Amino acid sequence: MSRRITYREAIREALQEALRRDPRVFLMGEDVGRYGGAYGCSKGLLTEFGEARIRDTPLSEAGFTGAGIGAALGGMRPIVEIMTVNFSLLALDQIVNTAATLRHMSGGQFSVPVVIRMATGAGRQLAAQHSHSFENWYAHVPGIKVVAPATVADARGMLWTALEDPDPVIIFEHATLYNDEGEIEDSGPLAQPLEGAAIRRAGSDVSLITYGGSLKKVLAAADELAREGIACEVIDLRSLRPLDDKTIAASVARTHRAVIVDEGWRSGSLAAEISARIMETAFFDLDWPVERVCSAEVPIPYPRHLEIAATPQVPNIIAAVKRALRR
Amino acid sequence: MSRRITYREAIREALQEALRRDPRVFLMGEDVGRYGGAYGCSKGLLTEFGEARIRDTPLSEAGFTGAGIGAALGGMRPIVEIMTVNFSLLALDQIVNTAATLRHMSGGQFSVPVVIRMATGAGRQLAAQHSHSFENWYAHVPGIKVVAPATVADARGMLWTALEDPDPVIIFEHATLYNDEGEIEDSGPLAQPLEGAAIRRAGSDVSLITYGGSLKKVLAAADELAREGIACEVIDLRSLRPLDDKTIAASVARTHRAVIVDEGWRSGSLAAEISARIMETAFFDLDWPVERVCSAEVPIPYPRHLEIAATPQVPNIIAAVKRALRR
Amino acid sequence: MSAAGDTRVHLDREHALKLLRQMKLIRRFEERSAELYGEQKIRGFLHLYIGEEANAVGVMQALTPEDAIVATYREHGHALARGLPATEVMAEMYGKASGSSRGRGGSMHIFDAGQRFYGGNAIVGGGLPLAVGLALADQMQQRNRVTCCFFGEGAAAEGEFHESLNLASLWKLPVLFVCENNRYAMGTALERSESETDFCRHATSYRIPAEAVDGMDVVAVESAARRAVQAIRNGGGPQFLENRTYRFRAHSMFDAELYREKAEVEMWKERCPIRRFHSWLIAAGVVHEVDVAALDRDIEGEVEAAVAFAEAAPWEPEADLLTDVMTPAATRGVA
Amino acid sequence: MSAAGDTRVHLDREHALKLLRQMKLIRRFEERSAELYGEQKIRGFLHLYIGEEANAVGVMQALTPEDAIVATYREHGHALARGLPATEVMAEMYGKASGSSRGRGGSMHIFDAGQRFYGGNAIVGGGLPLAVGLALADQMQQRNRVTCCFFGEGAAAEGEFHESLNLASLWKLPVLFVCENNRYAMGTALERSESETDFCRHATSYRIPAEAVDGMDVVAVESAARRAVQAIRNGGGPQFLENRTYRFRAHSMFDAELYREKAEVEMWKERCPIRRFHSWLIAAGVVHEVDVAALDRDIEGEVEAAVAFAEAAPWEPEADLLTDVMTPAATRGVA
Ligand SMILES: Cc1ncc(C[n+]2csc(CCOP(=O)(O)OP(=O)(O)O)c2C)c(N)n1
Ligand SMILES: Cc1ncc(C[n+]2csc(CCOP(=O)(O)OP(=O)(O)O)c2C)c(N)n1
Ligand SMILES: [Mg+2]
Ligand SMILES: [Mg+2]
Repeated sequence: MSRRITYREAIREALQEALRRDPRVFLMGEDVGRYGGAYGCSKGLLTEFGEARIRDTPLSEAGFTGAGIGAALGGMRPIVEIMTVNFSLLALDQIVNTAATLRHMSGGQFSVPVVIRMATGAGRQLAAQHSHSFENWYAHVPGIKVVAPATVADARGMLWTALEDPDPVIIFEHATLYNDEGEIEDSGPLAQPLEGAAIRRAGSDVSLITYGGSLKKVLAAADELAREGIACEVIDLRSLRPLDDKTIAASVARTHRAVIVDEGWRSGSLAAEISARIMETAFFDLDWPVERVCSAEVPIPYPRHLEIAATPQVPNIIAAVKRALRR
Repeated sequence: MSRRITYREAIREALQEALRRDPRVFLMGEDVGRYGGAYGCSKGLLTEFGEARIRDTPLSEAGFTGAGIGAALGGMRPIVEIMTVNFSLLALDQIVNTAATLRHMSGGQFSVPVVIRMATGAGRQLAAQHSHSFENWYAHVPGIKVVAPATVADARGMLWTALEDPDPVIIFEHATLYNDEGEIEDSGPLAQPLEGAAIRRAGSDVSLITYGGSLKKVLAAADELAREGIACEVIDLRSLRPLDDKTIAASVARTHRAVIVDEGWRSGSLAAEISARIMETAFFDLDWPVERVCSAEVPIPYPRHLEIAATPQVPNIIAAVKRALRR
Repeated sequence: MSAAGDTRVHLDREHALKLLRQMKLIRRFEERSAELYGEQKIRGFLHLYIGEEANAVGVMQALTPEDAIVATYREHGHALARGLPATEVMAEMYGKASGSSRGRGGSMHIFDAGQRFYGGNAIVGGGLPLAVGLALADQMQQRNRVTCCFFGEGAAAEGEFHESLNLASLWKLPVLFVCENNRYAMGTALERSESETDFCRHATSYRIPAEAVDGMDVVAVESAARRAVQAIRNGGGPQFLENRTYRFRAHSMFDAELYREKAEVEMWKERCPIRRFHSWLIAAGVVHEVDVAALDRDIEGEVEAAVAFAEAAPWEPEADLLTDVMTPAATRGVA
Repeated sequence: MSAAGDTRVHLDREHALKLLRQMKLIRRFEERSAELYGEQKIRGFLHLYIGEEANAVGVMQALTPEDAIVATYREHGHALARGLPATEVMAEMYGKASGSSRGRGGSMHIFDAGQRFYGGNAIVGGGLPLAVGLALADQMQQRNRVTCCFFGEGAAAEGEFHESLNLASLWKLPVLFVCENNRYAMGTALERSESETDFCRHATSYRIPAEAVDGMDVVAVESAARRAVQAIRNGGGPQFLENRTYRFRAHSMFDAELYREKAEVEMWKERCPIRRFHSWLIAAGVVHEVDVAALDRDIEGEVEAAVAFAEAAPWEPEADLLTDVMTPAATRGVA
C-alpha cells in the first residue's frame, strides 16, 4: 500500500510514531508546541502528547540543545529541534564540545543518544542571515552522525533509526522540501538506514553527487540531459557523516566523470571533501576533473533573481555536466 | 639589521606598534590586561596603554566579539583576542551572521574593520575540548579574511596590514608557535601582505602545501627527504581565505605531485578544499592523486603518544611524500 | 517639541501631529505591505509592527541624528520613525536596487548609514552586542552619543542578552536598551520563556536602572525615553526600558496564530496606540478631526508614492552579485 | 552523619573526621600533583583546587549516590569528594589507561559513570546546560534526584549561565547550582567581570532561591547544601549557592599571578578551611591531635598508593585511538 504525503507530513508522522513507541522520546525546541513548529512539522502533537513531551523552549539555543544532550545522558531520547541551521551556530559549542566529545573523552563510559533536527538552506528569499547551509561544518566533526533526508521516504524513515542510534545524530531538513510530496510504502518497514548513499537514477555517462534540497534540481537536470542523450547517474548521499565512499567510487569507476552539487559556499564545501575523496579513491578512473556546482561566495541576497544567481540551479548543473563531458 | 625574537614577542611588538601608531586601535579579550594574555602576548601593554585600550573582558565570547564588531562600525580599530579557537564557537554567530554579512547585506554601506586573533591547534596535551583546528570553518565564510602566520616575520608583519584592511580579518596563531624563534628584518618594511602564499623552500619533486603550526613539521620532513634525494617544494599558504590558487597551481605544474598537510580533521578539512582546487586547476598536470595528511577523526586525546598519533607528524608526511613519488 | 536636556514632553499641536503622523505612517505603510505581500511583491519573511507603533515613535523623539539605532527584523516601524524615506524602505521590501540596502536585505535588513540606522538584525539577540560595541566606540572617542537598541522580550532569554547587559553596565556604556515586550516570541508566551517576567528585575540584576512603560501610550514612551536618554547623556551609563506592548497581527505572514485567544487580541486592540492618542488629542482640543483627515490623506499619498517608487525602481543587475562582499580596493582606507 | 531529610549537620566524631579527611586528601593529592607536574608526569593544564576544598566536601555530604554531579576543569577535588578512587583519578592525570576516563581526558576531563560524575568540562559555562538536561531527565522519569552543578564565578558572565538558570527555573528542575566564587577568573577579578558581584541577586532574578555561604567553612557549606538539596527534593525547584572562597594557588601551572597581591593571598590563607576546621575540632574536643596524625599518615599512604598505581598503570595502546568515537555496534541498544 503506498500513499502520497508531503515531506512535512512524513516528519510529523515520524515524530508521532516515535513518541507513541518510546516513552523516553520527547520533542523540544522553539515553538514546537503551541505554534506547531516553525515549519509546521509538529502541529497537533501537543494535544496528543502534552506539554512535558512537546516542550516549547525559550530562545536559548545553547541552553536547550545542551539540555537535550544532558537529558540523553540521563536516559531520555530527546529530539531537539533547532529552528534553522542559522541559529544552530549558537548551539555549536554544546554540539561540538559536549555531544561529540563525551563518549571518547570519557573513555567510552557514556553514549549521547540525542537527535537534533534543523531546517537548512536557501531558496525562500530569507536573505543573508537565514539562508545558510552548514551541513559541511557538522560533517567535519567526529563523534556525531549527520544525515540529510532528501526524499519523503527518508524523512519518514530516518528519524526512528536516528533515535535507535546511541550516538548524536543531526538531521538536516532543507527548507524547500517541506511542501514536496512523495510516495510512502506502508506495507514494508518504514525505517530507513542512516548510512549509505542511494542511487536515485542509474546512468553511465557521468555521476551526479548531491544531497538534501539539491536532489530535485539534480534530478531535473538529469531529466533534461537525458533528452539530449546524456545518461546521468544521480547519487543522493543521504548520510553526510559518514560518507559512503564505496557507492561514490563505484559509480565514478563506471562513469569516469563526476559533478558534485552542493548548496554550501564553494570554498570549504562538503563538495570539496567529496572531490578530494574521489581524487584519493578513483583518480585513475577519472577522464575529467571532478566538477563542483556550489553557491557563490556571497551572503545570500534577498531578491529572487539574485538568490537564484547565488545558488546552484538546473542550468549550472547542466553546464557542469557538459563541461565534464566536453560537449 | 636582523634580530632573533620569539613568535610571542613578534605579536607583542606588533600590538605595541599598532597601539602607538593609531589611537583608534585597542585590544580586548579575556585576560589580555592584568594577566598579560593567556599566551603572554600582551604582557606589559596594560602599563603602557591603560585600561581603556587594553581591555579585560568578562567570559562572554559572543558579547565582546560582537562589541568589537560594533566598535569597528563605530570608527575604532579593535583587536579582539579570543583566547582560543575552541571558545570561538561561542562567538561564531557574531562573526558569521554580523561581521561577515554586514557589508554585503547593507548594500555596501558599512565596512567592519575588526581584527580577531585566536590561538589554535593541538600539541600541548590539552585534550578534546582545547585542541581544535577550525581554520577551515572560518575559511568557508565569504565576507571575512583568514590568515595564519606561521613565521615570526608574518606574526610581526600581518597584524598591521590586517588593521589597515577595512574588512574583518581573523588571525590564527598556532599555540605551539609562541615560543619559536625567528629572524626579523628591522631595516625593511615590517608589514607583511595579508594575501599570497609563500614558497618556504623550492623543490621540483613534490609540492608540500601547509600553513600555521604544521609548517615546521613540513620543513623538517622536507629536510629529511632532501637527505634521501627528494626535493620538496614547501608552500606556506599564509592566507586561508582567499587562497592563493596561482602559487599552488604553478607549483603543482612543476612538480606534478602534491601533499597537503593540515592539522584539521580530515573530512571537510581545508586540505579537502585545496585538493579539490588542484583537481580543478591542475588535474592534467598531476602524476599522482593529491595526498592529504590530516588529523585522525577523533576528539584529540590527552596522553602524549595518542595526541601524536592523532595529529600530523613528520613520519606521516614523509610516508605521504613517498607514496606520491611511488618510492 | 522639547529642547535638548529637557526631559518633559511638550505636547503642543505641532509635536502632537508629528507623533500621530509617524504612528499612522507606520500603520498605513505596514497595512499596505501586507497587501503587497499577498500580491507577492514583497517576499520572504515580513514581520509587522502594527499595534506597537508608539514604541519606535516615542523612543525616537528622545534621540538626535548623532545617536545610533540597532533594531530587529521587525524594524520597518523603527526605520520610518527614524526618518528613513518610505520610498527607500518600500523599495527595500521589494528587493529593488533603490532600496535602503540596495534591495539585498529585504524587510529584515534595513540599513541606513546616514541615519546611523544599524539594521535590521534577524538573529534574535544578535543586535545587542553590536549596540554595546557602537556605544563603546562613542565612549572611547569621547562623543556624547547614545546607542538605542530595540529587541523583543523573547530575545531576553538568549545568552547574548545577558552578556551584553553585563558588558554595558560594567563599562558604563551609553546604551538605551528598549525591550519591546509584546508578550509573545512567535507563538511562545512570555510566561513560557521567562522565569521572571518583570524585565526591570532582569535589568537591575546587572545594576542597570530600568523602567516599565505603557508601550501603547506614545507620550508615556517618549517621556520615559527622554528621561532615560538624559540619564545616559549625563553619564549615568546604560538604561533599560521595558515597553509593554502587543502586536495585533501574526508574528509573520506564515503564522496561523494558534497560540493566543482572539479575545486577548481584541482586548489589546482596544488599547490601540493610534486610536487612543487620536481620541485624547481631539478630546483635549489639541488637534481637530480636519487635521487628522488631512494627515491621513497626506500619509496615503506618501505610502502610495513609496509603492510607486518601489514599483518603478530597478533591480540590482545580476552582474553585481559579488560586489561588496569585501570592501572594494578603491574605497579602502576611507572607512 | 545526618539522616535523609534532616538538614542539620551532625558533627559527631565520625562525621567530623570524614570531612577533615576528605579535605586533607584533596589537599595532599593536589600538592602531590603539583610536584608531579614539575616532574612532567602530569601534563597539559592542571588547575588546583587548593584552598577551596570545603566547597566540594561540604556539598557532597548532601548528595546521595543517585544524584548527579557536573563539574569544571578544576574538578579533582569534586571527584575525590564524590568518592572516585584516588588511584583512578591520579592515573587519569597521568593519562594512563587505568584512569577514570581511560587516560584520554586528563586532569580536565574526569568522568565516572558509576558515580554519576559527569566531568570534567573545560569549556567555561559548558556544564550548565548539561546539568539542566540531566535534571530534566530525572524530572521526566519521576526520579527524586538532584543534579549538582559546580562552576566558577567567571562562568556567570557566559550566556550559557543565563540560559541554563532560566530553563531550570522555568521548568522547576532539580538542579543545585553551586557557584564557587573564588574572586578570580584566571587573572580577572570579580569586579571586572560582573556588573553585579552579589550572585544571589543574579539567581533571584530568575526566581531561584539563593544563599551566600562561607566557602572556607566546611560545616557552613554542608549545612547550606543540605537545606538547598532538601528544598529541591521537596519539589522546590532549582536552588543556588554562592560559595565565597579563594584559590591559594595560581589559576593553572602557567600562571605568573600578576593580577593579585601577595597580601591578599596571605589574608585568605589565614582562613584555610582545613586549618580552621582542624583547630576548631581540637578546641571543641571532637577529635584529638593523634586522630589527625593518624589521618595524615593514612592520607599520605592513599596518595602514594595512587601515585604508585598511576606509575604502574599501562598506556592505552595506540591501536585503540579510534575506539569509542562512536558507540561500538556490539553495545548498541544497551545504553
Ligand atoms: C537566534 C534565533 N533563534 C530563533 C529565531 C526565529 N525567530 C525569529 S523572531 C522569533 C521570536 C522573537 O520574539 P521576540 O524577541 O519577543 O520579538 P518579537 O518578534 O515578538 O518582536 C523567533 C523565535 C531567530 N531569528 N533567531
Ligand atoms: C568558554 C571559555 N572561555 C575561556 C576559557 C579559558 N579559561 C579557562 S578557566 C578560565 C577562568 C574561569 O574562571 P571561573 O569560572 O571563575 O572558574 P575558576 O577557574 O576560578 O575556578 C578561563 C578564562 C574556557 N576554558 N572556556
Ligand atoms: Mg515578542
Ligand atoms: Mg573563579
